[in-house]
Formats: sequence, C-alpha cells, structure tokens
Amino acid sequence: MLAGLFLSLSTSVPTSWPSPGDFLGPVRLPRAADDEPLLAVRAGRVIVRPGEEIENGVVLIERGIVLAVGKDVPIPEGARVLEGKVACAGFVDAWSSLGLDPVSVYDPNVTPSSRTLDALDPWQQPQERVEALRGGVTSARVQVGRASIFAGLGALVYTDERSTPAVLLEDACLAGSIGLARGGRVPDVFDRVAEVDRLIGALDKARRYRESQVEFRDELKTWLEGVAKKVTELEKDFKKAKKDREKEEKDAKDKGKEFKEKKFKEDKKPRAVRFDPDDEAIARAVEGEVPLVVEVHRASEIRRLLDKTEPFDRLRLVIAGATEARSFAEELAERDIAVIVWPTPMGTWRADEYQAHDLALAGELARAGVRVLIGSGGGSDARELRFLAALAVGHGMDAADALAAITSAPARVFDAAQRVGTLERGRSADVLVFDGDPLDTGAPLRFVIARGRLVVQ
Amino acid sequence: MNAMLLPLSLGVVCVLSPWLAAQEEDDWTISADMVYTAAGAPIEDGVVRVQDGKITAVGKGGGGSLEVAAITPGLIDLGVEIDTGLYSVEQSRESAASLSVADALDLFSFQWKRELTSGVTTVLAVPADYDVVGGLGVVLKTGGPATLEARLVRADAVLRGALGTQPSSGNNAPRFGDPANFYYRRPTTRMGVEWVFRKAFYDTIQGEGVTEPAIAADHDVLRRVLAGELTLSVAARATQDVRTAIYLKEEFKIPHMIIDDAVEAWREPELLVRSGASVVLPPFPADGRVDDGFVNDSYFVPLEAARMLHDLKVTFALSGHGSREVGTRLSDQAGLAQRGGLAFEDALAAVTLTPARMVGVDQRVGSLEVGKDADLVLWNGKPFEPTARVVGVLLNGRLVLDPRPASR
Amino acid sequence: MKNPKLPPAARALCAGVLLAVGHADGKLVIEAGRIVTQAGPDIENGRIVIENGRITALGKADEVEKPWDAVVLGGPKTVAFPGFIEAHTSQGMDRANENIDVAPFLDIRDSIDPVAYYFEDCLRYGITTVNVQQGANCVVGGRGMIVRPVGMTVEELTVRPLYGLKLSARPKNGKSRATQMQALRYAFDDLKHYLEDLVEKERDERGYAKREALFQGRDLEEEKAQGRAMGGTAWKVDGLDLIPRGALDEKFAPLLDLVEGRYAAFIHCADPLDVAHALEIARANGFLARTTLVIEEDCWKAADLIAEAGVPVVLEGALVDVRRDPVTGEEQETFVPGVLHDKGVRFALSSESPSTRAPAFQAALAIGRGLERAAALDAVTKVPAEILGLGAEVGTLEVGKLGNVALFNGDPLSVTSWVEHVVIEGKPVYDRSKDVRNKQLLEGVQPANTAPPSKVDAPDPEHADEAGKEGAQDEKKEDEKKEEKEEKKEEGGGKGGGR
Amino acid sequence: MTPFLTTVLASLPVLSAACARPADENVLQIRARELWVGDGQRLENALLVVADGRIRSVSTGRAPDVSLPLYEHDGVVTAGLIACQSESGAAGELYDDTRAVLAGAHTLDVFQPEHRDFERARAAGITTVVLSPGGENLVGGIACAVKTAGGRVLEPRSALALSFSGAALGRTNSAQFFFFGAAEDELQGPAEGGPEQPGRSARGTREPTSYSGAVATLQRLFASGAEPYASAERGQLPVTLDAWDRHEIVRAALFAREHGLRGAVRGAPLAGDPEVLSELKKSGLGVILGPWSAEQTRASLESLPRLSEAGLPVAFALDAPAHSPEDLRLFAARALSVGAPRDAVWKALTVDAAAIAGVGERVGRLAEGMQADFVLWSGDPLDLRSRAQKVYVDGVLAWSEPRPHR
Repeated sequence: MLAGLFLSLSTSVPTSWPSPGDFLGPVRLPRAADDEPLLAVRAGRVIVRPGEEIENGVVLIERGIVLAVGKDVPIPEGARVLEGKVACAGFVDAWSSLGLDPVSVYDPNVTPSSRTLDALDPWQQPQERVEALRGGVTSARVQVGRASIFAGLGALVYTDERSTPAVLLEDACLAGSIGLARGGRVPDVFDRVAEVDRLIGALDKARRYRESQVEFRDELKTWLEGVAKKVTELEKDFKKAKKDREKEEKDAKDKGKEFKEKKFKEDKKPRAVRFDPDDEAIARAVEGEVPLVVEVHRASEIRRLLDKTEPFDRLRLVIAGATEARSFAEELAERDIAVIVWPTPMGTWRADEYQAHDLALAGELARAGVRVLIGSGGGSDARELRFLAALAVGHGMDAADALAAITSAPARVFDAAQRVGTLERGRSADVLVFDGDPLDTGAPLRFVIARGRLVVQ
Repeated sequence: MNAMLLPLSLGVVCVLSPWLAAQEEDDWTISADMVYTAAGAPIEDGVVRVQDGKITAVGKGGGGSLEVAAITPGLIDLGVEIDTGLYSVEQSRESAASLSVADALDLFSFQWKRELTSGVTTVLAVPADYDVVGGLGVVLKTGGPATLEARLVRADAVLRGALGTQPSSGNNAPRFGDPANFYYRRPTTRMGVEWVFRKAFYDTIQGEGVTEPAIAADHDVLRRVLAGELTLSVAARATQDVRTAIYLKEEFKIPHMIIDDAVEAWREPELLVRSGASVVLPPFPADGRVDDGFVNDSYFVPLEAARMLHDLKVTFALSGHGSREVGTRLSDQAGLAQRGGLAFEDALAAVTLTPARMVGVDQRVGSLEVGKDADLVLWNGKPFEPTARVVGVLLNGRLVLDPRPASR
Repeated sequence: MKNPKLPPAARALCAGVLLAVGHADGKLVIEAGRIVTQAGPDIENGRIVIENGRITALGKADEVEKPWDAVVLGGPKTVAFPGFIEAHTSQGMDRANENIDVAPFLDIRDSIDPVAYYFEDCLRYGITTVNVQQGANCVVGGRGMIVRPVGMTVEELTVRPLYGLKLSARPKNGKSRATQMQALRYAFDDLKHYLEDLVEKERDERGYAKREALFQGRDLEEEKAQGRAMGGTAWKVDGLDLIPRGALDEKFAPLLDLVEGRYAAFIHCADPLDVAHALEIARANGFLARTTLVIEEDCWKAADLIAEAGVPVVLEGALVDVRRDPVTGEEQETFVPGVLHDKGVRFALSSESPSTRAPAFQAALAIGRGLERAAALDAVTKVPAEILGLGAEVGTLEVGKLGNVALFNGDPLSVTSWVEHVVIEGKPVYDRSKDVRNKQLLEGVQPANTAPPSKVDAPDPEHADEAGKEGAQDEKKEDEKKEEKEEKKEEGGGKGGGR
Repeated sequence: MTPFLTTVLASLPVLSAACARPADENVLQIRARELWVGDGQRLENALLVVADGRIRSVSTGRAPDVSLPLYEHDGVVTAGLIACQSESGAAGELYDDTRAVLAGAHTLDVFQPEHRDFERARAAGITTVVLSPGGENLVGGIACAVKTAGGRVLEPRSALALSFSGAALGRTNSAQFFFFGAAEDELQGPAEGGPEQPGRSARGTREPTSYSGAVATLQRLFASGAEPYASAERGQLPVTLDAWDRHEIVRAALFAREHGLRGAVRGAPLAGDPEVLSELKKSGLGVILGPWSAEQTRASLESLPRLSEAGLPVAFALDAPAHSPEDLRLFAARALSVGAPRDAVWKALTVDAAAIAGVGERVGRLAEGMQADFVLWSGDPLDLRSRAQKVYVDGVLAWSEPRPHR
C-alpha cells in the first residue's frame, strides 16, 4: 500500500475555522456541532481515499471537521479515542430518495426548476435514516420527481438529522429520466425516442435562452451608451432648439397654421428576455455549473442520448441505471460520463426497464475506465449500499473501484469533493470504523461518526 | 434563499404514561376520594384492596399505595368492532353459526391496547357483519398475554346475527343460471336477509335429516339459542331492522336477544318493552346522524335515547365502537348519555354491570365486589366528565397504566 | 360535518324565529349565579349592564344598580361567560376555494351565506365572533372577513370586512409538497417581477419623454411621484413611488399589501414540514409578524419551530394526535395543546376540530388532559381575540367592551350544561327554549311544521368543494382505515414473499 | 524428523488404504486453505477426499495420496447452501386458484432438472432446494427436496405444506373486499357470462374465506384420518405452516401442538417477538424466515439471532425465481449486519436448513458418509465479496466459474 500521506501538525490545536477558501463552490459551512468532546480514531488501516492508506494512522476530529489525518498525530488529552481495525470515509449514496416526502418523490408534475430541498422532511420515517447511518451511509444525493422526464434540482444531504442544517449542497444536480414506466404505462419505442428528443430540445432551448440573455446584456450596454451620448448632445444644443421652437411657434400662430412639433426618433430599447425559471435551471446544467443526471436503461436510448449530447461540450452528463450500457463503455470513458449502477440481485419479477440487469455491469464498466458510482436505486433503503458494493466486487469489480464508487467518486461528480468522500484535513467528519475491510459484509461496522458526532456504536 | 432550519429536536412528547412492562406485583391498595362500585352507593374516601388478581376488600378508609380522585370498575364494551375484517367471518355459507370468532382474532393488534388504556377492560368480540348469521362471539379481556386462553372470560358468549344492508352488501345475483351457489350470492335486499335469517331457524326447528356436518353443527348452535342457553346478538340500526329483529324474536320465541348498534331503537318503545330484548346503543354522533356506509341513507339517534330506554326499563348498554378519536370513546359516551338526561349511576351501570349481565359474565367482572376480577379504572376527576381522564388501569390485579408519573 | 341545505323556506323560518327574540332600545341586564369575566376573579351572583351594545357596568348584584327600563336575562343558577371567538374557519360559505392556484383578489363577501347551518351552530355553542377565511385547497386564497353569526344580510354579519389573506402550505389537490412550495415561492417571485417590470417601463417612458422634450426644445415639468414607496421589511422594489397604487393589477395588489405587512396572513399546515415551509415563506416575504398558522394535530412535532418564530396558532386538528410508531407498532397519543403550552406557543382552539365543535367542551377536554384551567379558557376567548386584533373589543367581560355574553345553565365545563342565551352587542340573539333543531337533536322529536329531517338530500355537486373538504376528511378516514388495514397485515415481506 | 521421513510416514496410511482397495476411478482429493465442517469447526489447509458421491474423509495436516487426482484450492471449502422454500423452474405452477385443498398435489411432478433457474442457483452456491408451494392454498400439497444438478431427488416427501396466512383465504365477490394488492379486475368475481357450473371460479372466490373457516376445515381434514394428514400426525411427514402476521404464527403453532405436528413455520418475519417466541418454543417448530425484501425493518432482521438463542432451527426461504438466488447470501449479510452470530447465520444456510427439510443426516455438513455437495469459494462465504468458483453436487463438478478472473 502506498505509504500514508504524512501530515505534520503543530501541537497546538487551531481554534480558527479552516478559511472559506479551502472550500469549493456554493457550499454551506456546517455550523459548529454543539460542543462535542474532541474525537480521535486510531485504526490499523486509515483509508484516506481508495488506494491511499496510512498504517495505524490517527484521525483527529473537532467541531464536525477532520482536523488532522496522519501516522503519529498527537492526540490531546481529554479526547475520546476510538479503536478499530480499519477506518474510512463515510459512504455517499449516489442515487437515493432518503428522508424525502414520499408523495413528492413520485409527483408527475415536477418541473426542471422544482427543488428537492422542498421535499426534505426530517419528521418522516426517521428510522430509515437511522438504518442508513447504521449501514455507514452518511450523505446521499436525493432526488424528487422520479416519474417525470425532468425531475428538477437534486440535493446532496447528510443522513443524520440535527439542528445544524442537514443540507450539504442545495443544487447538486439537475435530473431527468427517459423510458421509465410512467403512471403504470410502459412507453413503447417511439415514446422513448421522443422523450430523448424532448430532453435534448429543452437543453437546446435553455442554451439559446442563456445566449439571448448574454446578447441582451451587450445590446442594452451599447443602447444605454448611445442614449447617454444623445442626451449630452441634446443638452448641448437645447438653447438653440428652444429658440427655434419659439420662432416656429410664433410663425405658425401668425400664419394661423397649427404648430407641428418636430418628430423625435430613436431606436427602440432592446427587450429583455422573459424570465423562465425552467430554462434558468436547465441552462445551469448546459453551462456545466451542475451535472445532468439522466436515468436511462435501454441501449437505443443511451445511443441516441450520447449522440445528441455530443454538441453540448460544457454539459457534465451522468447516466443512472444504464442497464444495457456495456457496449458503450469506451465512449463513456472517453467522454468522462459517470455511470450510477444499482447492483442489487433481481428476480424475474423486475420492472420492464431492468430486463437485462446483471450484477457484473459495474465491474465491466470500471475495467473499461468508466467512472462508476453505486447508488441504492432511487429508493429510500440506502442502508443496502455496503451490500451492493460487496456484490459488485463479488461479480468482478475491483475492490478499490467499488470503495471509490461509494465514497470519493460520488463526492467528486457532485462537486462536494472538498466536503465528503475522503478522510483529509478540512473534510466533514464522516468516519466509519470497521472490524475488517469496509466492504467485508462479514465484519460488523463498529463506529459511525457523522459530522463529528458519534451516532452508532 | 437560505435552506430551511430543520431541527431534529421534536416538541416535548408528553405522551400517555408509556406502556409499562406489566408490573409483577399483584397486590395493591388504592384509595380514592370517591369509589364507584356500580354495585351499591358510591363510597367516599374509599379504598380497594387487590391481591392475586382478585378484589379482596372494598370499603371506607385511606392510605393506599396509590391515591387518585376516583375509582370505577373496568369498563365493558359490547360493540367494540375489533376484528380482522372480512377474514373474521366465513362467507362460504350465509349462516355459519357453528364457527367461532375465537379462531379469527388478532390479539397483537394495537387496538386492544388503545381500548385498555382508555379504561375498557372487557369486550365482546364478534365476527364482522357480512353474513346473516356470522357465528359465535367471545368475551375477553383487552390486556394480558397475547393468547386466547389467557384473556378469555367466556367462550361462545353470543351468536352473532346481522340485519340491514351490510350482510347483503356486495352480493350480486346473476341474470341467469343457478343462484344458490357460493359464487353468486343471495341475499341482495333486506327482505332476502330476513328470509335467510328465518330459513336458518326454520330448518333448525324442522330438523329433518341434515347430512352436511357443518350444517348440522350450525343447527345445534341455533337450537341452543332457541333453548335460551345462548344469547342472540343482532345488529339492527334502522327502525325497520329493529322491528324485524323483534318480530323474529317473537316468532321463534328466542329467549335472550341483544339488539346491537341499535341507532333507531328509541323509535319503537312499545316493541322493545313487549319483546324484553336488551339494547346496545352506538356512540352518539355530534349531529345525531349515523351514515349507513353501504347505501346512501342515514339514521338518527337523539342524545336522550339512553334516558328514554332507561325510563322504559329496557336493559341497555353504551358502546364506543373502538373509536380512535379522543372524546368519542366509551368513557365519553357515558358523559354524552348524561348530557341527554341520564343520571350518573345509570350511565355508570350502562358501561359496567349491565353489559356484563347481558353477556353473562357479571359474576367475574362489571363491579367492584370482593371476589371479582381486579379490573379497576383510576380517574383524575369525576368519571365521564370531559375535565377528567383515565390516568390508571388495573387488569386482573396488574397495573397496566401507572398514574404515578406526572404525565399530562 | 355535513352542511345539508334545507329548502330556503324552512331556513328562513328557523332564522326568523331566532331573531324575533331581540328587541330595540339597547338596554339589557344579565344576572347570573356566577360571572366568569376572564379578566379577573369570577363574580358570584353578579350583574352586567349593557347599554347600546357595550358593557357599562359589571359587578356584584348589590353593588351594580339596575336601570329601570332594562330587559333582564339569566337567573341564580346560570353562569355568564364571555362570548367564544372562532379564530379561523372556512365554514358558512358556498364554496371554500376557487380552483386557480393564486387568487388573492377573491373576497369572502361574495360567497358567505348568512343563513348557513354553521352560524346557527355557532350561536348554539355560544360563539359570538367568527373569522371566516377561504378554504385550504389553494396556494394563495383570497381575503376573508370577521363576522358575527347573526343577521340576514352580509352587512348585518360584518364586523370587519377585507380581513386576512389565506395561504396554504398543505399541498392543493394534485400537488405534492415540493410543487406546492414551488408554487408558493413563484407567487411572490411573480409579484416581484411584475413590480420591477412596471417600474422599469415607467422609467423608460419618463426617460423618453425627457429626451423628446429636449429634442423639441420644451421644458418638461418634473412629474411628482404619484404612488408611495414600497413598505415591508423583507425585499423592496425601489422606485415604486413612481406608480400610483390604483394602477396596480388587482391580481397583485393584495399580495403587495401582504408583503408590506398591511394584511394578516393565515397559513394552513397539515404536517410539520408544512410548518417549516410556511415560516420560510413568511420570513422571506416579510409578513411573519402578522402570520397565524392554522395547524392540524400532526404539526405538534414542529412546536419548536413555531415557538422560535413566535407566531400564534389555531389548532384545527384533533386535540390529541393518535399516531402509530411504525417501528414498535405501539400507538402514541400526544396531547397537542399541552405541547404547544409547554413551548410557550399562543394557541386558539377552533370549532373546526374533529374532536368536537363546542369550544367549551374542547376547553374541558383540554383541562382533563392536564392543561391549566386558565390557559384552556384563554384558548377560546382571549387568545383568538388577540389573534384577530380585537383584544380591546371582545374576549373578556369588562366595562367598555362589547356586550357579547354566553349564558350557560351550569358550569360551562360540565358535560351536562347547555348554552341558554347568547347576547351579541347587547341584543339577545339566541334562546335555547325556542331552538327548533336543538330540540330535535336532544329529544329526537320533530317539531310540527318543519321539514322532515330523515330524508336528507345528498350533498349536491356544487358543494363539491365542501364534499372535497369532506372528501379530504373521508380521505383522512380512508387513510386511517388503510393504515389500520396495513397494521392488521403487520410485518413481513408481504404476502407471497415480497413479490 | 527430517522432511523426507515425515512425508513417507504421512503417506503410509494412505498407501495402505489405497492398496487395500483397487483405486476407484472417481476418487477426488481437494486441499483448501480453509474448510468449514458446518458445526462451527474451521480447519486450516484441510484435505477433503470424495469417492463416488460420498465424502470419504475430512482431515487436516494429512498429506494427499499422490496417486489420486488432487485439486489445490486457495480459498474456503464449505458444504453446499440449502434454500428451504423455492419455486425454481416452476414459477406460478405451485398453487391452484379453484380449490383450497390440494392434498394430492406433489411438487415433484413439477421438477424440471434442466431448467435455467437451477443453473443460476448452482452459480450462487446452492446445492439443494426445497420445491414447496407459496402459501396460497390451505393445503398446498407435498414439497420435495431436490439437488440443483444431476436431477437427483434428495427427499420426495420433504414436508406437507399447510397455510395459515391470509393469502390462502378466498375472497367473496363482495365489492367492498379490498384484498391487499389484488388487481382491480379480480374483485369483480367470475367473468360475466362465464360457464355456470358451481365449481368454476375466477381467482379470488373460493372457500374458506375466513381464519375461523380455515381452522375448521383443517380440523375436519385432520380428524378424517386420511392421508397425508395421518402420517403428518404420526410425525412421519413434517409440515411447513405458512404464516406472516404474529396472530397467524401463534394460531399455526397452537394447531401444530394440538395435532403433534413437527416441521417449521414459513414467512414469520416477526417470529422474534417474545410472545410469539414462547408459543413457538412450546410447539418445537423451526422457522423458515422470509424471503426478506430490502425495506425489512430491524425487528424482523433481529428475529434470526433471537430464534437461534432460543434453540429453534432457522432457515431462509428463497422463493426463486421471484427472488434471485444471490439473495440467499444477501439475507445472511443483512442478518449479520444487525449482530447475528456468524455460526447461527451459517447454520441457517446449511445445517438447520437441512434439518428442517428433513435431510439433516445426508447434506448440510462436510463429514464422513455425507453426500458430497460442496462449494469452493474465493473467500469467506458470509462476505458478499467472495464468489462460488466451483460447485460440486454428489461429488461431480456441477458448475465452475465461466471466465478466468484477473
């Protein structure tokens, strides 16, 4: 194993907050956990990130933040020390609806600008979140609107519920789905193809919406400059114009004709683009500010989706489900399109879109270089994540890839790599302590630390 | 727009004192400002002594290990409607008299505990009313180990029949073909229901050779009803159903009959008095109107119905129908009966001794007398008043709801 | 609660009978064995003198002098109680909601039904002031009004017109919590965009006019601002003073008044998540100070949030939340007013509660469940009065206040006591001995020459919404039945092995 | 002792055994890094000798007989897994709508050895499957235990399937009857214009329609003394009682105790409930848990450790093909995740399952004389990361991993 990344730390524990500069993007700082005692985890193997471990390293945690990870980090007295064989970062479920109001999850008239945050219901089914924590899942990407083509803005949330806001990222992604059975009706081929085209059409419209906004801004700037120049001119020869006008007025009155004002002409002000919340949301995905997660399963739709999204170069596409994506492995790897796989055993009674389901998909995609994420299938049983990763390894996936698929990879794809997914200084203190390898379902999970608080022991 | 602050800390949950693991101790002395024994005058500053599940002493005196405002006997509800729905009645034949609901009860259901913690300690469980003659009902306690022999007070307490619209609900006669089999059902009207009812008793009385063992068993049960060994409990809500029940009672000279869920029994005073049937009143709806539920019709029960039946000297009991809403349970019905003019003692009797007597278990439960089961309800004020509440319950001498922790 | 319509003739007859009791000249004396003033200790056999609708004297019988020409009501065994106040209801109307999401321009005045059964029930339970708002099946409903439950015309009913604006955080039919919150947010975003566009257009026009005048050599007198700057605390659109308020579109004007804090807001919440959404919207748009939450029983879980926001609450749900814990299967009963009282939330009980309609009976149930007597009685008198801003007028029996009195024939909290007389603004408007429907409810005897009660016509379609509301209640019952059926099925991978 | 000497000494007994009998052609020796006997013992680099379908010897430290074929396995060797309730290769055929009682039905008649379900079961390390009805009939018929390879029937009369669950109760054609999950059309009763003879009925209209009716029917059947009820009462034929809700389990346990039946309750997610457990202990019935769906609550996951503490045999129901054979080990992993002891979970997959299926002395453990059903795993079988690399049924290689794994 690579020698641990050694971090020397001055003995004095820094009291100041890690500077905001450390954090990337529109991320909310977790408020201080109520004054928890200092926590320290000592483990035979500390997995900083899959593939990088420290031999009997120590993880120091204070106020919900990992303060230091290293070989011989000094542990201040008064800290509570937890021993274990292996320590690694908390699992991140890439595809879940944990803690959401069930009606909203399957609401068909969700629009691209709907926010999953509005459905986050801490008072509903707390035991689902407790079970998820006991399964090691400390944060999850949750999504409403599984039954509509566009499902709005997903969010990245912590699974433990406390007074501090449980939201890690309000707008982790824009989501959509193609070819799913909506309202009990299984779409035929033409419907499915039409859904791809509607999705692409919406992306295109949003792109033009954003371009026209930029255009409008430029036109308005030039127009305003023009007007300002015009006004200075007019003010300059206002006195002359006033004299001329009085003369003309007098003449018209003398001749008994009716005085006619001079016609004033100027080019019209450019019209602003009408504000459309849906286009705003989709435009953010087209510009790559947030990834676009599309649940799609059959080969024909994946083929069409990959071809049609080619021109959107800044779009960060992520495919969920991807049951028949085996033959597109190279293209997915080359275009760096992440794939969220749901490797659960399925009997014969599976939904129409999972007909070609095979547990080996995750392994094959990973071997072809695709960035593979593992999710619990959009349902609320996130506690199965560890079993799913183990099953994927059992069917040919490399162990390090599988651990990455539930820790660092989802954090990276959803722009939260600075907060979760790895055990490094400055990260949120989500730490799991095992009696064996993290994916060894035979070895029980001893401790779960979520945001610096020991929740399971 | 900042994210919502969603705190975990729920509002202080001031729930009923939590269900305590059944206290092992079996002997208690409980004193109260008023002890309503339902078997004589109420005792001021009385005390009740309980040992090994039985009442060993009732009398004046104080200093009990528990001090409460009032003690009443465990309440008894004959119309509690806790059953496994359509699984509790055998619909393969119209009259399944020999089948008992004892084999179809779910003693793990939370509804028993809901009744127990609201003061109801003994109930009559009967099959659902989807058959004309549903089968045998049992009287059992609402607490204790979740097995029937632990909770049973009286097996085969009543034979359950039903008139009105429910037994015929959902049946549809075919447009052609043999109507009599199980897959096309008779009856489809109230007349049909009465025909099946009369036919069951008529065949029993004729008693000619019946080959089918199940039918023979049914006839034995019906014969016991005719001989008066078994009480017949008939669900009859509308005026015409109450009349039909009484006519059937007089036609077949059925000695003991309870008219259950008798919404409009108050409209037939002469028939009730003449027939000598006893009555179980439904919970009093706020606007007096009870919906039929199977057809678009509704029936009317005034608040004074209990007082009217009392004045007619008809034996009657009140029922809460296992209501989920606080304020409409059996203890509240006794209050509403008083609002209709019934005296407190008669209201107390209508939820304790009278129902016990109607199903023949009054030698074990129904009143606070030495030797009876130690089923006690402890109140924090005048019983059945809205300003009072059940704070403690003893079942078979075990404290199943503890008044001591200061719970709201 | 069914609200079946008797044929108009019969209804007029009933209402007429009630009113005949009142009389002119405005002098009335109430003598009672006990007067519960709710503003100090009870007065044993006291006397209240009401002249021209207001209480002019109140005290022990021998200390208060009785004017010679006053009508006297009550007797030694009666108890006088301040008239109860209904802080929020959607009853007494033809239809509770339009079906468009955002309709702030609607007004209750156009749909209130002076002779609805609900108002008759109010008198029967001693309720003298009712705040009628739109129903909850909306995103932004319309404006409501405060009424007295007696009178033949809307004007006679009205105590305060155009009072309060109704919003709902509970999803409208066909919406989920996510889309409902989205619609609520858009309602205020649309207002903002509308105002900004209006101001921008006005500025452009003035800019053009100035340039044209310069070009034509005219002096342009500077137009003074016709409107007034935008008030409110949350967000502002500067330059709104350029626009005369009359020019604002009727669809947006009430919403603007709400944001500027000139309207009281009533937000309906069914779940704790709704409470969180409601408070967020109220804070974001600056009307939290004038917000009242109309909650159902499940919202006790968000009592902390409500206490933190300091908003008053009307409890339209049941007094006790009976809920099954999915993990343990045990049933938990939580006494909602108790939780609200512990958290210091000001709450009012409502006649909408399914537990029971009568406020006195609800207060008694609350006392039975452990709430102090004073808090329970306040919840049906003083607190609703303060919520409606009528603290100085009603809620207690004090000199100078309106003469709204409910006269009981015994202790109001006992189950056997009835409201014998109701006096609104000095006029006796209800007398139980002449109450036809109450006689039938009590004795079951159908008095002569009144419509037969048994054949009640099914709710006609135009009450669809009311039926809808009822439907919602039936749905609620349905859910409970379904919930209980699931519980009956208990655990397990489902029959047939989780197929 | 020099290394040379030890090998000679070690091989002496084998030589003597070998030359005593002519070398059989199908003797197979397997040396593995670790061997799980099945009763909790774990042997390091053990030697398993298999001859014509039976296990000849299991030992550790003994050198293999060089003249016989030897296979070195760097992994774990265990007995084959046993799934206690499944419809492999017979989906939808093991129940009948029209009649509640199918005493004469025999699942052996539906056994299709070559069906693909069995191949997928082998791939998951399952060597024995009990084909038993799914609890939709009051008396479902006789279940049989079969091997997942070679078409061999291990036990033709494994158990008599009875059902105390709501699924077995017919439904009247009364419109109000909302059977949980029933499709809308089922409620309309027999198709209009269908044939008129009384016996004919669409799914859902069948006697009995209530628990009390079901108990009465079963009492009558058992009182009649006919087969197969008589042999069940005599204890020759074990029974499986399908029961899901707690009151159904208690009713089944009371009935079994009353008629002296032995066997197991199937389904019973909340069998761990203390009051249900006390009734089960009195009746001595085992429990076939599940199958479990993903959203199983913790209470039902914890019933496995509670049952094994109480000393009752516990096994897993697979209910293939509705559930994939991979689910068997997933159920085990879920049980482990709530703290069930490893031995109890492993026994539920092998030893207890064999005992419940009535074949406890023939399969389920690696011991001399047992049938040679065993699996070579890449690692600890309770860890989902390991896979079955080779599966042997009756000593014959029945399945091996298709592609070489890097």
